[in-house]
Amino acid sequence: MTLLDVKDLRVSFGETRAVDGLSFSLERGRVLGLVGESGCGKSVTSLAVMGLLNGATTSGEIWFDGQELLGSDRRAVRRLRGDRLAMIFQDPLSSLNPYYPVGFQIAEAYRAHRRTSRKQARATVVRMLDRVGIPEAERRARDYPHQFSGGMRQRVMIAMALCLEPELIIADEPTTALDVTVQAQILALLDTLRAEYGTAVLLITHDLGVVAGTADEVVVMYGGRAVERGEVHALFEDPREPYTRRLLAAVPRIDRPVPDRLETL
Amino acid sequence: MIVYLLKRLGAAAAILLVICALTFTIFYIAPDDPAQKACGKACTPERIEQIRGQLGLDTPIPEQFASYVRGIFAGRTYGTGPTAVECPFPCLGFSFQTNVPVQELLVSRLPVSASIAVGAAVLWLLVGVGAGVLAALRKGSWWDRTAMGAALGGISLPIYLTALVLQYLLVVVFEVLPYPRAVGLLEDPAGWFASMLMPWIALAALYAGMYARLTRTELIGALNQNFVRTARAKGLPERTVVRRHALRPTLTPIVTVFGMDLGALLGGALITESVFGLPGVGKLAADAINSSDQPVILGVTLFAAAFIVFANVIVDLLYAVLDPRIRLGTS
Amino acid sequence: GQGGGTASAPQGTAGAKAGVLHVLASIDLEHLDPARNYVTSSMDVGRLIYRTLTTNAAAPGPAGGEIVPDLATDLGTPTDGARTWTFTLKEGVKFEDGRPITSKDIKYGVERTFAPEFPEGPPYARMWLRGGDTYKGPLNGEGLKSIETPDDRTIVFRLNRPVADFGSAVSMPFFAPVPKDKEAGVAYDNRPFSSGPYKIEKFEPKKRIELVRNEHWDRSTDTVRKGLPDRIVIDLNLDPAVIDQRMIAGQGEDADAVQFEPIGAASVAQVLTNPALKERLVTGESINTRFLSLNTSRKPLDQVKVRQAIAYALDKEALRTVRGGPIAGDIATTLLPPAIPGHRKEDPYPANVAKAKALLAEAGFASGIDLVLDAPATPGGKAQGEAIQASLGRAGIRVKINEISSSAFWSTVGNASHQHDLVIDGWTPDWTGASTYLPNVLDGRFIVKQGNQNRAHYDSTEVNKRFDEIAAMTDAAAAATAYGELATRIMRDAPVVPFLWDKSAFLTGGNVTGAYGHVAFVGRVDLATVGLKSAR
Amino acid sequence: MTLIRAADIPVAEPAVAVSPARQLARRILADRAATAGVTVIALLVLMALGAPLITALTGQSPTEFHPEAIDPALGGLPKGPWGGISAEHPLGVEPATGRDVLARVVWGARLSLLISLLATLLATTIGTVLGLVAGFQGGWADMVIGRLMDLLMSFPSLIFMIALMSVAPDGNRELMLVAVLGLFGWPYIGRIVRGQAMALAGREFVEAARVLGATRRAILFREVLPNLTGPILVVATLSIPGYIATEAGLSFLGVGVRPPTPSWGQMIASAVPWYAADPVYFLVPGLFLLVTVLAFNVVGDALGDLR
Amino acid sequence: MTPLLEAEGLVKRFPIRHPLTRRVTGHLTAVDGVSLTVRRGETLGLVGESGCGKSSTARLITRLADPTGGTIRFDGRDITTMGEATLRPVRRDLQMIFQDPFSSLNPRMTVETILSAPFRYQGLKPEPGQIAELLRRVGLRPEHAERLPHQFSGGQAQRIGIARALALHPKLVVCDEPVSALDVSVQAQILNLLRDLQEEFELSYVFIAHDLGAVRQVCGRIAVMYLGTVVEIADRDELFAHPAHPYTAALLAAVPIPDPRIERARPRVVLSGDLPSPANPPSGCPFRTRCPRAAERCALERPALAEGAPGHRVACHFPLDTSVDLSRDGAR
Ligand SMILES: Nc1ncnc2c1ncn2[C@@H]1O[C@H](COP(=O)(O)OP(=O)(O)OP(=O)(O)O)[C@@H](O)[C@H]1O
Ligand SMILES: Nc1ncnc2c1ncn2[C@@H]1O[C@H](COP(=O)(O)OP(=O)(O)OP(=O)(O)O)[C@@H](O)[C@H]1O
Ligand SMILES: [Mg+2]
Ligand SMILES: [Mg+2]
Repeated sequence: MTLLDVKDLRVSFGETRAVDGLSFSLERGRVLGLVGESGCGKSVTSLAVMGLLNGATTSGEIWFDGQELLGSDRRAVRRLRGDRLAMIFQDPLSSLNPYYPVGFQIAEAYRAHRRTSRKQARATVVRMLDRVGIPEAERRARDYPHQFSGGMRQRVMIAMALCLEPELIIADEPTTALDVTVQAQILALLDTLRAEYGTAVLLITHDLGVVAGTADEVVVMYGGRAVERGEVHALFEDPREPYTRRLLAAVPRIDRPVPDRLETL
Repeated sequence: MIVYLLKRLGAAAAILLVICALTFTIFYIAPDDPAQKACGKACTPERIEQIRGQLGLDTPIPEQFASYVRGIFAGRTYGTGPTAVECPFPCLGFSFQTNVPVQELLVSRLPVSASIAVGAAVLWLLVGVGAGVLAALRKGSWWDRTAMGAALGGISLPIYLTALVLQYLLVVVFEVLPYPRAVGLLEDPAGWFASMLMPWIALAALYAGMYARLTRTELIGALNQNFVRTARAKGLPERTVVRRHALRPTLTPIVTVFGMDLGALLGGALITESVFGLPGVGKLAADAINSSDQPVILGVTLFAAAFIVFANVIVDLLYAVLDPRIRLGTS
Repeated sequence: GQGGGTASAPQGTAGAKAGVLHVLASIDLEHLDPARNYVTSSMDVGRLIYRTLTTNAAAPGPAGGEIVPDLATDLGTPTDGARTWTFTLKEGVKFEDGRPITSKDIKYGVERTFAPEFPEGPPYARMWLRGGDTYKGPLNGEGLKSIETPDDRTIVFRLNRPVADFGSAVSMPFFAPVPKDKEAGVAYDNRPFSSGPYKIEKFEPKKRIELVRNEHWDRSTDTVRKGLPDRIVIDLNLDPAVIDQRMIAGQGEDADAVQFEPIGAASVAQVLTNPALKERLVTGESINTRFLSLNTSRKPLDQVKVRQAIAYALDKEALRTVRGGPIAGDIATTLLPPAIPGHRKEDPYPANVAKAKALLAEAGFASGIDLVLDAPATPGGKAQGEAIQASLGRAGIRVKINEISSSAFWSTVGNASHQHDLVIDGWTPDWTGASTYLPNVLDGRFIVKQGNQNRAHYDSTEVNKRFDEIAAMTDAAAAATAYGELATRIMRDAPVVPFLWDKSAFLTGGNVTGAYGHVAFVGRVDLATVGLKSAR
Repeated sequence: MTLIRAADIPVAEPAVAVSPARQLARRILADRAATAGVTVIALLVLMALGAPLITALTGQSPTEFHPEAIDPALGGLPKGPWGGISAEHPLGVEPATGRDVLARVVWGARLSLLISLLATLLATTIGTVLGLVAGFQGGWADMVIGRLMDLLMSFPSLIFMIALMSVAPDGNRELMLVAVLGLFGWPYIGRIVRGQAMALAGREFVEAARVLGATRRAILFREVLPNLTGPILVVATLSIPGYIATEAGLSFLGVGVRPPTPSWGQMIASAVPWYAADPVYFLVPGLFLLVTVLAFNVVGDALGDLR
Repeated sequence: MTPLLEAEGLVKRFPIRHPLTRRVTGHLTAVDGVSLTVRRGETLGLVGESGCGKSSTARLITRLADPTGGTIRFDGRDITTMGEATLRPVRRDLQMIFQDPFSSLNPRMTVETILSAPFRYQGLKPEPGQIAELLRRVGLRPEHAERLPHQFSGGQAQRIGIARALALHPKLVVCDEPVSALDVSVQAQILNLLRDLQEEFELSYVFIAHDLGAVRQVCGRIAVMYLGTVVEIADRDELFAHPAHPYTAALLAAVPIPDPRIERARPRVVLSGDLPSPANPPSGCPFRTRCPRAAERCALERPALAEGAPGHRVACHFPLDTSVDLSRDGAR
C-alpha cells in the first residue's frame, strides 16, 4: 500500500530550479533511499514533503496516505507533522534548541499531538530515551543538548521523531556529520526501531554504501530529477543509467583491489 | 562561580580606580583653581594660599588622590577644628560650592534620573521590541519597511532636537502638557507622569529605534536556526514556535544590551535633563561642569562609571544564567 | 511706557498674609552664610532670613538706594572724624528661637568675615577695622578688639581711617547677627540662623530652598520687610527659557510665582506684544554699569587714541540688542548710572566709525589692530563677544574671542598674567554711591597680580590722588559731585567703555502683588515685600 | 553614548563578489533609500565645500550683523514672519544679531562634516589597527588592548568629554574635538574589528599563508585586512552620524568650537531660548542636522544589510 | 637515506577554559605521543575519527602549532623549535593542502595573486608563464587566473589550493582531509590528480582522511589514530588484510560498501559507547572503554606501539592477528 506518493514535484527559488519534476513513491514499512550529489535537491524534496519550505514556488502533488499535502490547508499539514510524519535532520546539534533540556524538547513534540499530563509525557520521554540507547535516561532528560556527544544527540533526535510512532520518517543525511563507527551505531538503531514500529523511512544520503546497506528501493537524483529508480539489489547490480554507473565507479571501495585511477564523471 | 564573581568585581574596581585617577588628574591639573574661585570678588594671594590649605589642595596630587580614595571607603573630614566637615562613607568628595558631600547631592538627584531612565526604558522596550518582533515576523512587508524606516529616523534624532520639538508642540502650541518640573512620584503621581512624559519620549525615541533593529535582526536570525525548523517539524503551532523557540534566543542579546544601555543611560540623561531643566544627576553634572565644581564632576563621573561597570558585570552574569551553554560549561 | 523706560511702582497694594510664594530662579544661591554672602541674588534672599544694622529702603527706583535703620535704631553715630561708629540695637529683636539679638551676635558675625574659611565676603571689615590686617577670625576663640560691645544693645566700631558712609556699609549681610553657639563652619552656609521674617526649612543646593515664617520675627520692629506669604519656595537652577515660558503661561502654581532673573531677549517680543503679559511685567532699575575694560598695560591699548577709537567704534546698540534690547537697560554713555548721585548726563564718545578709523590712523595703525577679548563661556557672553567682534571689526579692529568658563571668568581676568586685551566687564557698587565703585575698578594702587579688579590696569597719579581726597570728605553730597566730575575726567582717558546701564524686566504671576525691582539687587524683585493677592 | 552596535555589522562574507568600491556602488544603486542618502550626503559635502562660494553668491557673511533685519525693541526678533525669511536671507536671520542663517548653516556644515569625518578617520584607524592586532595576535596583546577598550567604554563618555572640553585650553578646538571623539570612539570600532579578525584568524587561508612563510605583518595587512574593508567601511559609515550628533551635542552644551565659527550644535543651542518666539530659527539647523544624520544612517544601513 | 620526516613522541596539549571565566579548568591532550616517519616518495595515510588528533598532528608537522613535547626532523634538520624566520626557507619544501577549498583561499584575492603568494612570501618572483603552467598542471585554464575563488566549484577551488602548495616544488605535502568536503565524483578526480602529481614532482605526502576508502586509494602506508595516539601502523595491503588492532577492525567493518549483497552479508561490528573525551582520557589503553576484548590489564597499562609482523606495528595488549607476535608481551 502506498504511503507517500510524490508526483511531478517542482520547486524553484526564483530562477533556480531546485527540484524539477521529481516523482517517486514509498510503501508502508519500507525504506526508500534518495541518493545524489550535493545540491541535487534532496533536502528541498524532504522539506517539501514536510511542508516546511519557505519562499519557494512549488507545484506537483504529494500524496500522504490518501491526502494531498501541497493543496491542503496549512493547519492540516501541521497536524500531520510530527505525529504521522517525522523528520530527522543532518546536524543534531543545531537542530536542537540549546535553551531547553532535551527531555522538554521531546515532551513538547509529544504533547503537541497528544493530550496528556506532564507526568505521562515525561514517562514517555524517559522510555524513548532509554529505547534509543541513552544510559541513565531519567537523569539525562534534564540535560541540555550541548552536554551530549554527536551520536547521543542524534539518538535524541530519533527519540523525538519516534515518540509518536509516526508512519513515515524522513531522515535527511542522518549520519553525515557522524563518524563511521557512530554511523554504524545509528544506522543499526534506526533499522531496529523501524522494524519494531513498522515505520516507513525516506532515507536521504549521498553515501551509496549507506543506501546499499539500508534501503529497499533507491532513487538516484541528479539536477532536481530522478535519473534512475529501482529495487536496491537490481539497481546496484545492474545500473541502467550511465550516471549511476559512473557514480558507483567513482567510490573508492575497500573490498576491491586498488585501481590505478578512479573512474570520474 | 563565586571566585569568578569576585574576580570580576575586582576587575571592575580596578577599572573604576583607573577612571578615578584619570578624572582626578585631569581636573586637578586644570587651569581652574578651586581656591581662587572660592576666594570670590575680593581676593589676595595670601588668602588663596589659606584656602588651598583649607581645601586640602596644598598637598601633592598623589596624596590628594590617596585621601580621596580612602574617603570613598572610610569617609573623611574636610578641614580642621570648628569648621571641619564630616563626609561619611562613601565619601565622593565635598562640593566646594555647595558645602555638601557629593554623595548627598547624588542621592537627592537620583530619583529624578531614575524616573526618567526607568520610564524611558519601559517605553523603548515596549515600543522597540514590539516593533522589532512584528517587523521580523512580517519581514519585507509594508509594516517592516515602515517600522525600520521609523527606527532609523529615531536613531538619527538627536535627543535635544526631539526634546525641543516635543516641548514646542505639546507645551507651547497645543498646551496639552505642562512644563516638566521635578515632582515626586509619591507626592503627585499625575504631575509626575505629565512631567516625565516628554523626557521619556525624547530618550526612548533613540533607543526604541535601536532596539527595534536589534530585535528584528536577532529574531530573523533565530527564525533561520535549524532548531526552529525542528520545532516546526514537530508540528508545533507557529505561535509556540515563535514564542518558545525563536524569541527565547532573541531575548538573550536584548537583555544583555539592555543592561549595558541602562548602565550608560546617565550620559543620555544629561542632555534630556538639561533641556527639560530637570534636576537629575545629569543636570547636576552639567551644572558642575559649568561651574567647574571639580569634586562634583569627579563624583558624578565615578558614579556613572560605576553604574556602567557594574551593569556590565551583571550583564555577564545574566548572560551565563540565560544561556545554559555558558551556565553549565561544555562538558 | 514703551518696554519699561521708567521704573514701575509696586503692583497692586496690600497682599494677604498667607499663601506660598514661588520664585523661579535660573541661578544658584552662591552663599547664604552672611559672612560669605556677597552677590546680589543671595543678598536678596538673605534679606528674608537675617537683618542687618541698616538696610536698603523698600522702594522702587532710586528711592530703594536709600539706607534706613534695620536692627539699629538709626544710621549710626560717627565720632572721631568718622573713625569711630556707634550703633544701638532696637528693643524686641529676636532670633528664630526667641532669644534676643545682642550686640555680641553682631560682633561675632563681623568677626567671622576675617576667617580664611569664609573668604567670599566683602573686604570692608578687613580694610577698615583696626587690627583687621592680622586678625584671623573667631574660630580659634579669639575676638577682634576694635569692635566693642559695652552692653547688649550697643556696638562700637573703631576704624583705621575716616569712612563717611560706614552707615551704608553696615547694610551688608556680614553685619547680620550670628549667635556664637550656632557656629557650624562652612556648613553654616546651608542653614544660617534666622533673625528675619523667614527661616530655612529645607535647602537642596542648586535645586530648591524652602522658607517658612519665623514666628519670632516681630513686624513692629521692622519697617522694611512685610513678611506676607507663609512660605517662600525658590526653585533654583531652572532653564531661563523655561522660566520665561512658564511665567508667560502663568498656569497653576506659576500664578503665585515671580521670576528671579530678567526675562530673556527671546521672550521680549512675546511679552511686549501681549497686553495681558505686559500687565504682569515689572521693570526694576539697577546701579549696575556694564563696560568693556581696555587693558592699558598692553600694547597698543596703552595709547589713548587707540582706546578712544574703540570707544567710538563700539556698537552699544548691538550689544544691548543681544541682551534683549531697550528692555535690558539704557545705553551707557558715562561711568556713573543715573541712579547714582553724581551722575552727569553726557556722551563723550558717540558712535562714529569714521572717527575711530581716523584715530587709529593717527596712532599709526591705519591697517588695523588685533586684540583678544576675554568673554565668559555662556550664551550671553558669546553673544556679546560676537557683537563686540563685529562692531569693532568695522573700524579695522580685529577681535579674537577667548572664552573662559563662566565660573573661572572673574578669577582668570583678575589674574594679570592670564588677562588679555579686552574684558567684558561691569560693576555694581555695594550701595548706592560711587565710593564702592570708581575706586574699586579704577584706582591704580589697587592693581594686584591676582584677584585684580582694575582690569583696565588704569593708574593715573592725578586720579589716585583725587580718590583719596574724596574719600576723606565727610559731606556725602559734595563727595557725590566730586565723583561725578572725576568720572568725566577718567573717561577722557577711556580706560573702559561703558555700554549699558542695566535694567531688569521680569514677569510676575497673576496672583502676585507688591512686586517691584530693587535697585540694590540689580533690579531683581524685592522678595521682602512681595505678597499674594489671595492664598489658595 | 553608544555609537554603533555589533548587531548592525555584517560578519565577514566568505566570498565577496567584486572590489569593495564596485560592490558598494552596486548595493547603493539597488536601494532607493540609500541612493537618496548618498545624494543628500553628496549635496551636503558640496555645500560644505562650496560654502565660501555660496556666501559670496548670496553676498552674506556668516558673521556680519544686520541690525536692520531685526527689531531691537522686541528683543531682537527678526522682522517679518518665518524668522525673517526674505530674498536677501533665504533661511531667515538670527534673532538679536541679524546674521544670515543660510550663511551660518553652510559654514556650519563645513565644520560638522570636517570634524566628524576626521574623527571617523581617527577612530577607524586606531580601532582597525588595534582591533586587528588584538584579534589576530591574541594573548598578551589582546589582553592589554581589550582592557584598554573596556576602560574607555566604561567611561561615561559624554560627561567626560564635556568635562574634558570645558577644562581644555583654548587652542584649536576643532582638533581637540576630533581627538576627543576619536579617543572615545575607537573602541567601538576596535571591538568589531577584533571580533572579525578573530574569526578570520581561524580561516584556513591564514594558515595557508603561514605555511607559505608569510610574516605576521604580511598576514595582518595583506591577507586579513582586505577582508575587513567591508565591515570597516560599514562601521565607519555608521559611526559618522554618531560623531556629527555628538559634536553638535557638545557644541549644544557649550563646550564645542568657539564663536564666531558657526556650528549646527551651537546654532541649535542659541535657538533654544527662541523656540517659542522664533521656531524657524531653531528648525533650520535642527532639520539640517537631522537630515545629515539620517542620510548617513540610511547609507550605513544599506551597506550593512546582509543580502 | 634518512627519512624525509621523522616525528618522535609528539605531544600537543591545549588548556581548557571555562567559557565565562576564561579560567583554565583542565587540559585537552589532542596529540599524545605520536611518532611517525615519512620516507622519500611515499604517501603516509593518517586515519581516525573526528577529534582523534589528525589535524593537530598535521599542524605540528608543518609547525603551524608549537608542540608541547617531542621532536620533528625534516630533511635532516630538527625543526621542532625553529623560529618563523629560520623556518621560512624550510617551508618551501614543506607544504600543506587544506580541507575546505573555499576557506583556504583568500576571498579577496584573484587566483593570480593567490598563486604568486608562495613566491612573494619567500622573496621570489614567479617566472613569466609559470602561473599559467601551474594552472594547466592542475587541470585549470590560464584565463582562470583573473577570477576570484568564489567563481569556482569546490573541486576547482581545491585544484587551486593544490597548485599553490606545489608552486615551489616542495618535498613533502601534508594533505589534511583534502577530499572530505567534496562529492564522490569530484573526490575521485582530486585523488587521481594527487597521484599524478606525486609521480611528476617526486612528492611525498602525508594524507589525512577519515574515509578509509580514500586513504586506501592513495597511501602506501597507513597509520590509524585513536584519541591522540597511533594505535596501528602498517603497509596498506597488510592493514586492510590483517588489521591487528580491534579498533582498526571495527573501523573497517563500519565502512559501508556500496554493494547490497556484500553489505548485508557482512557481520556488523557495532562498537558500544562513545568516543571518550581527550580532556579526560581513560587510564591505560585509550580504546579499552569501547573494546570488545578489553581486560583488566588494559585499564592498568598503556600498550606500546610494538612491531609484530615486519613493518606492522600495533599498540594493543591483545591484538587480533596471530601473525603479530604476542610472546613479547607475555601471555597471562
Ligand atoms: N532557501 C533556498 N533559497 C534558494 N535556493 C535554495 C534554497 N534551498 C536550497 N536551494 C537550492 O536548491 C538546490 C538544491 O538544494 P538541496 O539543499 O535540496 O540539495 P541537497 O541535495 O540536499 O544537497 P546537500 O547534499 O549539499 O545537502 C541547491 O542548488 C540549493 O542551492
Ligand atoms: N586550538 C585548539 N584549542 C583547544 N582544543 C583543540 C584545538 N585544536 C584542536 N583541539 C582539540 O583537539 C582534539 C583533536 O583535534 P583535531 O582537529 O586534531 O582532530 P581531527 O582528528 O583533525 O578531527 P576532525 O576529523 O574533526 O578534523 C579535538 O578534541 C579538538 O577539539
Ligand atoms: Mg541537503
Ligand atoms: Mg581535522
